[in-house]
Amino acid sequence: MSSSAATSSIDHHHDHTTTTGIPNKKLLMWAFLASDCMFFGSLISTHLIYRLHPPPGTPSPRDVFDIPLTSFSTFILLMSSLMMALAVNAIQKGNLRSMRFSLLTTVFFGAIFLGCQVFEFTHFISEKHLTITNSILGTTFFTLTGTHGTHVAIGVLWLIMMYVRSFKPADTTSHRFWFLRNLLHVAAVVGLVLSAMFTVLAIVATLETGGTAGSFASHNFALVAAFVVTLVASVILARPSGPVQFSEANAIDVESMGLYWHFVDIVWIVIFTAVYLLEYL
Amino acid sequence: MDATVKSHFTTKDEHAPAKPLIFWRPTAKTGLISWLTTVDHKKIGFMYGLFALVFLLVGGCEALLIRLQLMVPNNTLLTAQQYNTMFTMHGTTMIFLAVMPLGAAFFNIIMPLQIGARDVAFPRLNAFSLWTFVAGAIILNVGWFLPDGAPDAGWVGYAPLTSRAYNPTHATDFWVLGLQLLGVASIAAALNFIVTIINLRAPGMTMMRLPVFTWMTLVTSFLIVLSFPAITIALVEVMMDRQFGTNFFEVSNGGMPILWQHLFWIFGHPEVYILILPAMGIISEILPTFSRKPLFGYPIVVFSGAAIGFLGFTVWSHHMFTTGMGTVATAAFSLATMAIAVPTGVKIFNWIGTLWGGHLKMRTPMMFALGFIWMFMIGGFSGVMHAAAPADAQQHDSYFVIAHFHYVLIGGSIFALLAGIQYWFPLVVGRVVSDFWGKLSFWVIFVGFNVTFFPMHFLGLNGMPRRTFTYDGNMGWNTANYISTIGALILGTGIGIYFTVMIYTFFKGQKATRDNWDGRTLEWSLPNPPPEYNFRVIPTVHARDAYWYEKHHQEEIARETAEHAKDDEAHGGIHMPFSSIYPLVASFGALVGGFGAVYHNLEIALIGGSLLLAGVYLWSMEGAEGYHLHLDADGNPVEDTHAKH
Amino acid sequence: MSDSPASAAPGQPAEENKFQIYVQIAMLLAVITGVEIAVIGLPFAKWLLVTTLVVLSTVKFMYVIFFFMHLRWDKAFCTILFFIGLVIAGATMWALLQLFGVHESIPLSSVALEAIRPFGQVG
Amino acid sequence: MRLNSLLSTSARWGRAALAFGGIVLLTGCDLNFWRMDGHQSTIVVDGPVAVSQRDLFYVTCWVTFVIFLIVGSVLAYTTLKFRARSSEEENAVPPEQGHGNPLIELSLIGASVLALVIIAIPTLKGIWYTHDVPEAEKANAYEVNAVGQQWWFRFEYPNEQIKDVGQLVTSNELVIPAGRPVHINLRSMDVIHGFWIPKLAGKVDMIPNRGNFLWVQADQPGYFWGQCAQYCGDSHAVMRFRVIALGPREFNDWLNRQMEPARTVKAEADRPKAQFASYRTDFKRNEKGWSDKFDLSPLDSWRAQQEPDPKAEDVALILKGRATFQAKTCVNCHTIRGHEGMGVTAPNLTHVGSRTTIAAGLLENNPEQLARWLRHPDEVKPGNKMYHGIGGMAGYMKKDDTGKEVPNIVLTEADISALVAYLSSLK
Ligand code: HEA
Ligand code: HEA
Ligand code: HEC
Ligand code: CUA
Ligand SMILES: [Cu+2]
Repeated sequence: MSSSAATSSIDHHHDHTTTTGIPNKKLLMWAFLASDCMFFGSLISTHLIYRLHPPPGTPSPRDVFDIPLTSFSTFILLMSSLMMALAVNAIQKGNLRSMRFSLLTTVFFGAIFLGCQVFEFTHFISEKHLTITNSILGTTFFTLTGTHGTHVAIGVLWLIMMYVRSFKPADTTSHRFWFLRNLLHVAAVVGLVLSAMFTVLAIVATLETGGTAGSFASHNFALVAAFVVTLVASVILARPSGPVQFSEANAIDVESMGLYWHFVDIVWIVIFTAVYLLEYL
Repeated sequence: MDATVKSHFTTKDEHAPAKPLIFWRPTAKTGLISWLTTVDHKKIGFMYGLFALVFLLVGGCEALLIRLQLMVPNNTLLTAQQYNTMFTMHGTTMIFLAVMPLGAAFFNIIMPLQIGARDVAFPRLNAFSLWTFVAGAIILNVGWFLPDGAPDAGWVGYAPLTSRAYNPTHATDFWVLGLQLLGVASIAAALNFIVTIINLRAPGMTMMRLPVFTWMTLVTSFLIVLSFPAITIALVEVMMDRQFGTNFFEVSNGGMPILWQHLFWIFGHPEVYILILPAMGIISEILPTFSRKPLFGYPIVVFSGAAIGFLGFTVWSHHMFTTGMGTVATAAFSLATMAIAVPTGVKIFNWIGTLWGGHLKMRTPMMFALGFIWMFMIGGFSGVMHAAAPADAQQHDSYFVIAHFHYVLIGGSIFALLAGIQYWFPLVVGRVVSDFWGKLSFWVIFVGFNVTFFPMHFLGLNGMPRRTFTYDGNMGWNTANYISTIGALILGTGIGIYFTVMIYTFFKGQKATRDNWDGRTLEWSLPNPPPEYNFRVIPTVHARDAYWYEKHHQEEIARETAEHAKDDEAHGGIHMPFSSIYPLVASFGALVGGFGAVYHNLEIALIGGSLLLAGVYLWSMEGAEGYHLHLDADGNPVEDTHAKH
Repeated sequence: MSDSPASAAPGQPAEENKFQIYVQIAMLLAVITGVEIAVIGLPFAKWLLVTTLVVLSTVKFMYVIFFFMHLRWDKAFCTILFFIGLVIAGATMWALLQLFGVHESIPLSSVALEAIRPFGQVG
Repeated sequence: MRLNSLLSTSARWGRAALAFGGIVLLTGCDLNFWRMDGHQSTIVVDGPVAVSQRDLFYVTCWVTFVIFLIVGSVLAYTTLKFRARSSEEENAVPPEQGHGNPLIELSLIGASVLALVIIAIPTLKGIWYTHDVPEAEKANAYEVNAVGQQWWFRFEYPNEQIKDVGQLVTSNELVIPAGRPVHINLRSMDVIHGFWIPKLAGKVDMIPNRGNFLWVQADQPGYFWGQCAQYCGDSHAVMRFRVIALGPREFNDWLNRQMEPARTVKAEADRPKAQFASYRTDFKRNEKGWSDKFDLSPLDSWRAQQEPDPKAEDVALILKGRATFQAKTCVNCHTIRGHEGMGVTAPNLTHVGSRTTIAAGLLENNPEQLARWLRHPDEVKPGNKMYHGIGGMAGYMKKDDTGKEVPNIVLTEADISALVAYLSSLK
């Protein structure tokens, strides 16, 4: 891994155009995250305050929560954070392929996390009869975790866009349709992630209800088809087509995105403890 | 400058690369399009200012209607509902649409000039903030023209009065979503200012050399960034309750309406310092200039500003002394609130110290600045009276509070902003307001203001509650109310004079000389109005009051400047960012989405959301590109490497 | 984690071993999460368990921000910036929980009405 | 020359003052806007809680006033002394570019802290004192519940249990024992209201789902004005109430009467038929609802209101009123204990005739105002629930299938005078 030629010319920790040497984007992101602390702080406070004084008849979270599942998704989110860190590491060394791989893995883990959340929500609603309207617990729980989930979803979208952006040709003049291709590419990967997620959810549902492979296929034909199509499209569109613009100079973009992603992860660290684990004491 | 930076600009090749049409970069420098797509911080600031002044007049007219209704007991000018709408919109408009954006206007126009920067750190984000602010303002005010009416739940919107059960029309939804958008705009702008101040300072401009106004911009931006999320969450909760039937404030399912108050005031108290700190910054610029000596005790003034900002987060419950918090909490918040008087007093003392021994030039900005000190002091003292919780139990929600906060908001913020407008007018517009008319407007405003609001202290102590559309004639409130209304008319006349003179000056006023007031900070080193690129050569700062130093060390500075100019040219000239249409598109998406959310209409909300997303995506794909400027000896652009136009 | 990057002088980019560091930290985080889950089953005093959980998740939090998010290698300024928000948010949360924890804040809905004050039926 | 300019300045000020005074005098006002002796004064007060709050206010006032004098004089002196009087002075060599003086600054900080300590000590004392009835007097304290509703108050006396009914309930006029601490539990049924009797104590909010309370004590028997002090919607301004403090004996008498069911008027052979004048119908919106006589000595008015005046009662009309009260579905919302009605969403009218005010302290309780209220509740009190209905119960209006409001209760003038006669008889 020892230094490639490119590495030495770029110092990731210093930007000569700024007074402090910290790149503007990084500073912006840190300031935003400081703000986001207050955002989630208020939301988590709301939840805890209501947990402090639940009205009579509130369902016990212990009867609702599913700690193994949540632990699993917590673990997944941690791993996605790892992949994110590796992606930044890779692009800082100019290793585009490795970065793309890491980004995709991050997306993959992020999607699993979201899938778990979708599964969790539907379970809570349909089996535990906890909805956003029928109790204060449901209200604060779904709003808090849902807002976090939205942050994850935005992160996934951002990751996908960054991934696709890394294919932007260096010389846009000779690729008249690069932007169209770029758009298609984003659509394909987003579609892939969504269809994959829902396919897996459908498989799980089939398993739970004791369905067979046949019944699964007949019920979810469109979903599977979408999965296959977007998969193929994503692979085709990801074929290399000449030099690209993306380079170490873009490391700061990936890094800022990474900061966001890690932050979403640490918010979950807090939620996991404060919202889930504390209920079991 | 190293290679990485240059790669963002298109100078590498002589011909701009062919691009898909959607990446068309507007190049107009005049006309409507130029204003809609501009990323120039001065133009953006100017628009902020313009919108803010319009809303100041709107809010003022609402205030006049309030005062006319209360002129005599049992008046029937307004119905109860109209009156309630009036004070709600008056408060909301004045705070969010007048004073805050006026502050933003100064941040935008003045702050980059004071630190020797060519623009803010994220010019397009800046445009997005402006347009999102406009979108929020539209949603907030659109109710006037719709059958549902404008919001009427008070500017503090206490739950559960804002719930569907008690406010079934869309008026409250307008309020919720309007504020939500204003919050987004404010946070985005504040983040931008934070990065700009920290990262775009000219060489030598250390933090302890920053002009105090810039320091206050920084502190204010931190307050915005850290306090708005609380109201964002609170508004989300109200919105969820209204739109999706959740239980945040639904008592029958265990909701606690008091939670809204906490979240609101966690935002709300820092908010009032968001309104006053820029004002204090302006005053800290004007007093030294017009006394011709540096600010007394600069470090301690700066530090006290930061201390006020920090303490501002620890006192929110002083608005809730009557909510039965229990003795310990009440005592804690009471003491914390009193503590704020110390750093604030420090500022007052240092301002007087600045005046002491100076050559005071009694021009209009100076008059407003001195008026500020007097009036703010009175407002601060009534604040301290509120801080004594048991006494506040009698004052809370009475006209005593109204008197307190108008003294700090008008006698404080507005006086300082009016001072600032007069002070920087020569720089930004290149014309200077007549001293006679300026002073006249000051005296009329000053007298009118005191006649309006001083009697309100007595009204409050005599038990007149606020937010009441009528009162009976036997309560002993008639005289004071009558005088107060007369005062408001005088005050209105004063503001009328002020703006008439301003408009006249804008078109026909006397031309200002360069460095009109013998200024001390860098913005005065520029020609008026400042060119698009601000600084021909980024200045090097050697001392606090950088321009004052320059004026007294001219040779040294001239030598330095010449060297740096050569360096700049060697690097390809001054680089300027392209204009962009996408911030406007994104904000428009937010506006549409906001309407969709108000009317709970999924399609419209989705359309708006997609527009927003598309705007942001294209914005990121078009990239932070720009072009290079080369200047001749007079500072006129001679050659523009941006080929196409 | 004994050969932690603490040995690398600050400011000097420790590019070489970051990959390993990241992986090690991820493992550590996973282990701590496991410990946390185990802790909730332990038969100790509640305050002890709560403290343990809070400490553990704080440790995770700090590892992520200082390593994954590079604060350790970045200019101290980033750390200060973020901690301003973190501290104010944390203190506000703490204050809110205190405010709602006191007797005065127990909502009527969560207790038998008589428990606070006699408050009979309406009419 | 200096004298000259001074003269002309003062002349200018003098003229301005004259002009202003002229405006004010012309309109017939006296300039005493600083008077603070109104019905809701927080300065001229009548109970230990309000007194302690006022005294604390005086402390803050004096401390800040002294600071204002000192700082203000220095500021004024500085401004006058260092003012540049000519353009030469303005453009002279700049003054010394001093940068501050830490010693001065630190001592001023010290002085400010000291001033705040002077305020803080009585503040802390006051917080604990005003919070709840002092320990020593707890045993002696009388307990009442006050419940806020859009836009009126219900008062409950948990100590006074009526057989088979429950506690004593009244509305809009709170009668308390004088010379005794009263502990008031504050509740709200809908939005947040504020409970404020300025002459007795500072306000405490009535917050849904929250168990707030307040203590007051009236030193002497008296009649006090109260006001909702938290914006609560359309009619917040006219959500008022009254507090009547009575000596021990009188208070007990009052309680005993209130515990009785509603008064039923019996026809008596020798009673002359009362003549009813027709009531004024041309009330303007927001027009005042009380007579000057009432204002002179309200406590006496209140006492007079307690006694029925059989000579002025028209038994037939009262009976008709009672029937109308039922027929027009008033009973759905109102209770008249002992007569008809079991509604709990509106003021309890069992002894409404013995109150001095109706419509939550807004109108004097006389036949004319009562008729005004019954004729146009919505004009008297915008948005009120008697007009628009409450909790699914239709009022004067109801919602039709399309959600539009259509008339529901329609009262003729005859109905109104019958109802007025009946309600007025409920002493
Ligand atoms: C610009 C806005 C602004 C500013 C700067 C302030 C400044 C202060 N405010 Fe004010 N306030 C408002 C805007 C502002 N306020 C608004 C809008 C409301 C009402 C909101 C609503 O309900 O709608 C409000 C309400 C409000 C309340 C709640 C009242 C109630 O509703 O019951 C309180 C209570 O403590 C309070 C206190 C203070 C204090 C202690 C200060 C201090 O910062 C003042 C400090 C200044 C001085 C003290 C003067 C100078 C100092 C010296 C000369 C030194 C020596 C002095 C001493 C040692 C005393 N304010
Ligand atoms: C920065 C904020 C700000 C500013 C500048 C003002 C300015 C004024 N306000 Fe303020 N006010 C608030 C913030 C502000 N207010 C807030 C937050 C509330 C609480 C709301 C709530 O309870 O929810 C409030 C509430 C409030 C009330 C209490 C209402 C109530 O509780 O029932 C009153 C009553 O007098 C009042 C009066 C005024 C007046 C007379 C002015 C004047 O200064 C206005 C001066 C301006 C003009 C007069 C217009 C400009 C001039 C022209 C257009 C020229 C033509 C006119 C003439 C020739 C006469 N305001
Ligand atoms: C929908 C319920 C409802 C109906 C039906 C109704 N009222 Fe009322 N009434 C109220 C409410 C609510 C108030 C309190 C209004 C306020 O002060 O804001 C009130 C107040 C009053 C008062 C004043 C009480 C006081 O102490 O202040 C009187 C008298 C009265 N109603 C009489 C009547 C009569 C007579 C009828 C029938 C014609 C009637 N009401 C029908 C709800 C109702
Ligand atoms: Cu009830 Cu205001
Ligand atoms: Cu405050």
